[in-house]
Amino acid sequence: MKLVTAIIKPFKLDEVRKAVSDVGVQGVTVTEVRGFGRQRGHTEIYRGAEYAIEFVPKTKIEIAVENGLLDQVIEAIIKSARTGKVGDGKIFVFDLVQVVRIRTGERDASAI
Amino acid sequence: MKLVTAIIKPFKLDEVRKAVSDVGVQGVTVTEVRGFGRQRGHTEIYRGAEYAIEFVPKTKIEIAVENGLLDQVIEAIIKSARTGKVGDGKIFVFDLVQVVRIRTGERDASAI
Amino acid sequence: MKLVTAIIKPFKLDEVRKAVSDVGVQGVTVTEVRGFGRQRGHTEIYRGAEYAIEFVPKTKIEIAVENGLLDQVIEAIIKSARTGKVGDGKIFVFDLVQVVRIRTGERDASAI
Amino acid sequence: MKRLPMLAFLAVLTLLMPAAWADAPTEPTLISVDKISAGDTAWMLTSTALVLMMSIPGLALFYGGMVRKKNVLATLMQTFAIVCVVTILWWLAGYSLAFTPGSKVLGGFSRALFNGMTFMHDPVNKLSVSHLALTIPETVYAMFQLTFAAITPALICGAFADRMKFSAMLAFMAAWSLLVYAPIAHMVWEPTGWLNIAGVLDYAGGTVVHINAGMAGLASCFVLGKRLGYGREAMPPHNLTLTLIGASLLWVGWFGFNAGSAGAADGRAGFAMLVTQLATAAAALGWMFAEWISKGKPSVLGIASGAVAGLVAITPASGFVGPTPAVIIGLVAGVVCFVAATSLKHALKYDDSLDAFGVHGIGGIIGALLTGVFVSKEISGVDGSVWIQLKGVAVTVAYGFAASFIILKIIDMSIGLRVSEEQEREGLDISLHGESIE
Amino acid sequence: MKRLPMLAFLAVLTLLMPAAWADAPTEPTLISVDKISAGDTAWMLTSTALVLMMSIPGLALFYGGMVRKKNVLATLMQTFAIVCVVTILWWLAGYSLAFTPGSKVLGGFSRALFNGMTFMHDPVNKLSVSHLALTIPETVYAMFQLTFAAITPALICGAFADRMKFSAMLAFMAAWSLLVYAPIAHMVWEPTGWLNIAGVLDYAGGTVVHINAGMAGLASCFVLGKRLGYGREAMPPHNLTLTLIGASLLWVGWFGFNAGSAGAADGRAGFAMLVTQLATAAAALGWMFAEWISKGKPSVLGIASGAVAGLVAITPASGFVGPTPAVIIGLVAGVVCFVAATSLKHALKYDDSLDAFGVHGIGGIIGALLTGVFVSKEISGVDGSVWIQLKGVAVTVAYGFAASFIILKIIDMSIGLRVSEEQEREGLDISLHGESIE
Amino acid sequence: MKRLPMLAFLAVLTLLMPAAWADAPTEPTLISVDKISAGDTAWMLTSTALVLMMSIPGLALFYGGMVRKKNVLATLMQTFAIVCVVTILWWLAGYSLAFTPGSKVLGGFSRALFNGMTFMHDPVNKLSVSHLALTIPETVYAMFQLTFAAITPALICGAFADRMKFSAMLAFMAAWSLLVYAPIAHMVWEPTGWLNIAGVLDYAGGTVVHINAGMAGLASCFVLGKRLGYGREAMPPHNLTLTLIGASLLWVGWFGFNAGSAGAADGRAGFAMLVTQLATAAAALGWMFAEWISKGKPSVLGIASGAVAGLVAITPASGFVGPTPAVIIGLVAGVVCFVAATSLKHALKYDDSLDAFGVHGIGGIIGALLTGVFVSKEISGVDGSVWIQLKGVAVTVAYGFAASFIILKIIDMSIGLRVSEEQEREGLDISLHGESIE
Ligand SMILES: Nc1ncnc2c1ncn2[C@@H]1O[C@H](COP(=O)(O)OP(=O)(O)O)[C@@H](O)[C@H]1O
Ligand SMILES: Nc1ncnc2c1ncn2[C@@H]1O[C@H](COP(=O)(O)OP(=O)(O)O)[C@@H](O)[C@H]1O
Ligand SMILES: Nc1ncnc2c1ncn2[C@@H]1O[C@H](COP(=O)(O)OP(=O)(O)O)[C@@H](O)[C@H]1O
Repeated sequence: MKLVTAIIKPFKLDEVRKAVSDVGVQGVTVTEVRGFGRQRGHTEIYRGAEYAIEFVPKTKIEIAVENGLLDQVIEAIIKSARTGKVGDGKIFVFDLVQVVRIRTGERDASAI
Repeated sequence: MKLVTAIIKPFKLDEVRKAVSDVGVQGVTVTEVRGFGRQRGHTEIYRGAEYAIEFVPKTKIEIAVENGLLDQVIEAIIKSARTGKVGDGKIFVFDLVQVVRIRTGERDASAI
Repeated sequence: MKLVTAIIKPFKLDEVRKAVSDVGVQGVTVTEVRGFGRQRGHTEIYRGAEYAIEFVPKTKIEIAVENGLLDQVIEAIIKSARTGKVGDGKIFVFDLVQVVRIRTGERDASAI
Repeated sequence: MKRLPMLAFLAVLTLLMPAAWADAPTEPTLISVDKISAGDTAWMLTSTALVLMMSIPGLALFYGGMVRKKNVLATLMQTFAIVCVVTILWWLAGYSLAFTPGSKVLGGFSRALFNGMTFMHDPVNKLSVSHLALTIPETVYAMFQLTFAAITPALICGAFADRMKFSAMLAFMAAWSLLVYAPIAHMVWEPTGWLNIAGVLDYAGGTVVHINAGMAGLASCFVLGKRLGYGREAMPPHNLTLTLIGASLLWVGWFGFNAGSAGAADGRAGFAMLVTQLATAAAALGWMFAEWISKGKPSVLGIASGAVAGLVAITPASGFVGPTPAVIIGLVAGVVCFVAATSLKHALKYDDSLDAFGVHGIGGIIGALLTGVFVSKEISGVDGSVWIQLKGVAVTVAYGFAASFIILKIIDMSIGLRVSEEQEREGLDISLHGESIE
Repeated sequence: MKRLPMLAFLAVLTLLMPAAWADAPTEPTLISVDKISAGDTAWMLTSTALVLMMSIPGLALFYGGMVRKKNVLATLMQTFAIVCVVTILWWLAGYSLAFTPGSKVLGGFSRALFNGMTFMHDPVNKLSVSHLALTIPETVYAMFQLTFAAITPALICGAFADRMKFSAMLAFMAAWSLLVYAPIAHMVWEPTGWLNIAGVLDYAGGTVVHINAGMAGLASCFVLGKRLGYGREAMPPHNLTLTLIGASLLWVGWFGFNAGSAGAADGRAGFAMLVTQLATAAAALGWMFAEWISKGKPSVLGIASGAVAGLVAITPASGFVGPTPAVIIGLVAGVVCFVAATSLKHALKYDDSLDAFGVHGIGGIIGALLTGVFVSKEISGVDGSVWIQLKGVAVTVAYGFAASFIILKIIDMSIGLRVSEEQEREGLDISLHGESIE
Repeated sequence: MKRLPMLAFLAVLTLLMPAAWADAPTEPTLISVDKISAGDTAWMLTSTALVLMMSIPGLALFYGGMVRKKNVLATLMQTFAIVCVVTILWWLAGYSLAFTPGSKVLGGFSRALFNGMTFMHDPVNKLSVSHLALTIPETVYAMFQLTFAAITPALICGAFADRMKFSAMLAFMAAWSLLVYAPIAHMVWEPTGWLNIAGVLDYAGGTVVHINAGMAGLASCFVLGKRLGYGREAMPPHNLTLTLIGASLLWVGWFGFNAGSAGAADGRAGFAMLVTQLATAAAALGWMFAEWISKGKPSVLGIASGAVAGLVAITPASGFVGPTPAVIIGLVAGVVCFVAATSLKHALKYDDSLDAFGVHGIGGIIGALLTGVFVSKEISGVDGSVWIQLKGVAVTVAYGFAASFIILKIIDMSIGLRVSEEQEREGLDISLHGESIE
């Protein structure tokens, strides 16, 4: 099993969620994050004091998938999250050693 | 070493924290997240415009443990986080390649 | 490739970001988290009701790096994040199976 | 108030007006427009606006900031909806039941639907005035009293925060307004009311408003029980900024409440405002230092709560006492209410969530009794006694608690008072109103 | 208002003053200071403060809480900046164009730069008064009217929230204030205005303020089009706490708006305040229950919107009708505006983002027409008719919409009205003002 | 103010009253209640409420929104606690020291504990009035002045935000109120005060309140030093919504401050309100456009700061100048304060955190001097001169700075002024008050 983590533009969240649901994903966990990268932030000025806000608001989504589903999910994310502009974000994939569903105690595949 | 990640119901945080402390965990990192899964969200209506809020507030806890402690920690989380109702959440386990304590520079086991 | 995750003191974020940029990191993702550990929280009293706030505000930074850069990045973080006081935080390192840049579809090394 | 300022006006008026005037009306009557004082009317219009501001947004924010984030909108909505409901009831019958002669315990229906409250335009040029405020239009007096009738039930909400059904809350407040507020107001303020005849002093509502609401609050936390997880889960106020805005607006608005209770822009009003300011500051500092000494830190919630305790305690005394007694009343109220809200409650183990009883009930009782101690004949023209005051307190405590308790039980047995466990967990904002704040 | 209270004062004054006085001035004039009523002046100074409070912070918060978090500061800034710009324009020419005789459609420039508005100190002891309010200094009357001129354009902002350039907004509001507000105010309120002569009744601005602003709002959502992602993306209000504070301050401030429109602290003012309270409560409950029944839950946004709808609808009627009609007007306004804001808008598919038209346009029309139905000669000394009212409505609807539409088109073709797509996405706070809230 | 309106009243009064009255009292005296004007009293009661609202919640929010989230409650608490402390001091001695004859630099103790301030009820029917406001009860005058005494020290807090110990803050403000505020108020406003005798004009407190507070602020940022990380770490305002609410309430409340300084509801008050509105709008736009041009964007913080700068600058001039000068004063203040707060401060490298000096000090000086330029004998009945004004400014600048500096040093050497580094890092909300907002 793998955990697919994607950093995307916040306003893309709904589209991405629908896209991954369509390929069979049943659960997603979302976190509001701030990102630093090629996409630049903005400056704010308060009574002459300039503050460079380097971090851009981003949304992080985490999806646990069985290996079989991995590529489809990645494709779905790329398609739905892309605007073609700098700052579209990244996908990171990790190995999952174990998954448990707390309610039932089910493990791995059946727990996803 | 492993990193145990659990997505739980927010009001269960204190119980879970106590439970894992009891089995010897000394540190926990907590993040407020939103979850999409079998548990449904709710709808909000503002002047006739209905918004389906699909995401449910969840709390994510991360615990780095030595392999020896892994199963106890997982058991502790399951016991303390379970309500039996849909939405109790998931536990994800990852391999930890390295751990460092910033203050001392200690590594791995001694750093946890 | 590895994903370096560090839990640091919030006011250290700017320093750490500069430090890792200096060793060549081009992107960072930041999350506001709360931490429980050796560093104690504080108590708040509202009309005689005492609440022990056990969790301390922390900042989590995530950096995907090529293996070659790993040690420098860890060193940079340790140097810039250390105050020597309890609560300086931890660094966790994970294996990255795959990285994708959404905008271009580039993979791995070139996607970081 | 009311009866005495009435005498005051008469005193003044008699100096200025035809002797005929000396014997004052005992019920609302028509007078010629030129008997109206534009100055008094200006101040009473202003006072009405100030007292409404105490409820919305003042009290709504004071309470709203103290609850958990998931309940803030529901808490704001309670006060707002109560103002609306009481307004309609006041028009239907409330005003008439409270402020027309009727019996010793309740007024009549002669002013139901504000029937007979008129302003006859040129050339007639007459309008109706209340026998309790002869220099302002009756419409203004009725509006001023309406704002009192509206804030009183809203104060109760602090006791049962986070757990009552909105529908049950509406039903309770409607019943309470007519069955508890109106009679008590009549007994204490209307010249034919038996407590008024007995000589009970309550300048601006320490008894009618605060003890009354405080007892209803106490009854409600007994009937409803504690919040889910009370004592186990942390329930810190989510945003004391709102609470401090609320306390500030309560303070400012209270000038309308107390100085407005003079019914005129005169020396009595000036004194009422001055002593209100002194008692409030003394109580705020009293609570703050008591907390600082006993808990180690002076808190924002503490100083704000102390200010409200002082406002409550000086309310019945405001037109009767001088500056130094006001400072004493404030200090006592600040320290005693601090103890009530921080120790007594936890000792007795009831969940008066936002201390409606601890601040308004206790503060009101302190004020009512100390009014008897400090009343100055020079300023008010009357005497008072702690015993007579005690009588007023006892009646209100007993009736206020019992009647509220019964009404709540009836609603509980009929439509049910409390939200479901899931609703309470999810928070009332989403579960009752389908809304949430970011 | 204005014309009739003027008669009212005169009526009263004639009873008190030298016969000579009977024939009233028809333009601003100098009088001796002892003709000024301190009581009336006190209330009008207060009313002015209350109406300013309606705009800032009242309306600013009411709207600010309804937008998304990324646009809240920009929304607050619109109202604040409009108040500043209109203040300067009012001094330059606005007041003079609205409230000096001039022609049937517009006043003259005699009071430009407040030229001739004087207070001659001892020993002269004379000051200028407006012919529309003879017992208060002209400065106070001009200030009171300034606060009306300031809030009216600010109401429009609700229609085009989240997408207009700040520079374009300033240009539009400046032009609108002089080309739309001033003429309509003159026609309806100045005795020489043709709608005033025609007998159109508008006590406190249902036509001049609310219909007028509502139509401008409707025009602006047609010209600007929908918000990006409207209908697809969720755009829930980010913080209804602000909206409820705003609604509350609007309610409180509205006492200055309506009771202040009496121009005096008299029986007329008392009635205006009383009916304002009744209509507002009825409308708030009307909207709340309509929503509760049709959507399943009573919402904070609903009850707050209902209250504002009631305030709008009673505005033209406030000095003319009695209590029971006020309750009816409120109920109708609450329910109809609920339908307009929740169904009509979605049916007709225009993006009146915060319902400037749905609440102020519709509510204003309801109020204007029902004023003709319920006007009481006893209270107001005048008759009215639905037909004459309809005339006032029609003129304002037509002129308000057309003129606004043209001004907006011109600005759009010159400097452009709408922000870029990136700016709209990023949010106006950062993109237009370089600021954000935590 | 004070001295001149007194003359104004007398002027008016003499026309109405027995000749005997012509020679006015020079200290508080007893008069018959029927000499009191209900209209003037109504306005002064209202003004008092408005000025209190300026401090709480107005100023508290204006400052609270500008600090970092971890310090917002501590910042709100400063203003709230100062109001309480000054209230008690005003009763103890402050009022007496400022507003009884005494010497050329300080009053006496005849009114300590408000001793002798009475209202003798029917049948005596006499009450005490201040010689500075003969038509309202002395209680009202003392309360009105109390609200001025309370807001002035609170203004200082902007300079040392985020780093002063709460205990030290209380000590400093208590000392400052008696040792700095009272004498300056006496010298400028009390007829026996030497600057008053010298003919210094300060209608509503440009010198006494704003220059005075601004200099104390400047002294405090020198004594305390910069905030930790100043210049290196970002310290953006955490929630400008609060700041805009604060600025709005300051604006609204300022009508009580300036128009209330007439001490009556008369033509003078009307003029004061009108010019206040004009100067504020002009200054807000002045700052906004200056920023827009020089920094590229008009900001919410900018327009709000400009409005306050305008309010400050027009304060000393409000009863003395006409409309056009008011607009000029506003424009100058808006632009100059913009430069002071955005460039001067950074150039001189002191950390006047929220620009207490930059806005109140600079704005007050501009206003005081321009009052000398634009004073209109017609409106005010007096002449003025820039040189006499300069004298008043110089004295206040020198005494205000020096005295504040010394008091601060003494406190620093005794209990210590500044919080520990950890406390400052953690934030004052948690470290000093044990509270936090979500
Ligand atoms: N090396 C990295 N480690 C962690 N997060 C990264 C890294 N590089 C980019 N990110 C995240 O991806 C977001 C987008 O990256 P950016 O370089 O701005 O544009 P793009 O994704 O188009 O290359 C960043 O804001 C950051 O949150
Ligand atoms: N495949 C998944 N990947 C990531 N997070 C998931 C996944 N499935 C569920 N979750 C997280 O677990 C939470 C609970 O899951 P849900 O299906 O609602 O109930 P249950 O855990 O009882 O099956 C979700 O809200 C989501 O945050
Ligand atoms: N075992 C752990 N698993 C996850 N996070 C941890 C763990 N131990 C510590 N942390 C995180 O590191 C932070 C700092 O740790 P703490 O023990 O307080 O001080 P130190 O890092 O100096 O040992 C904690 O607040 C928590 O967020």
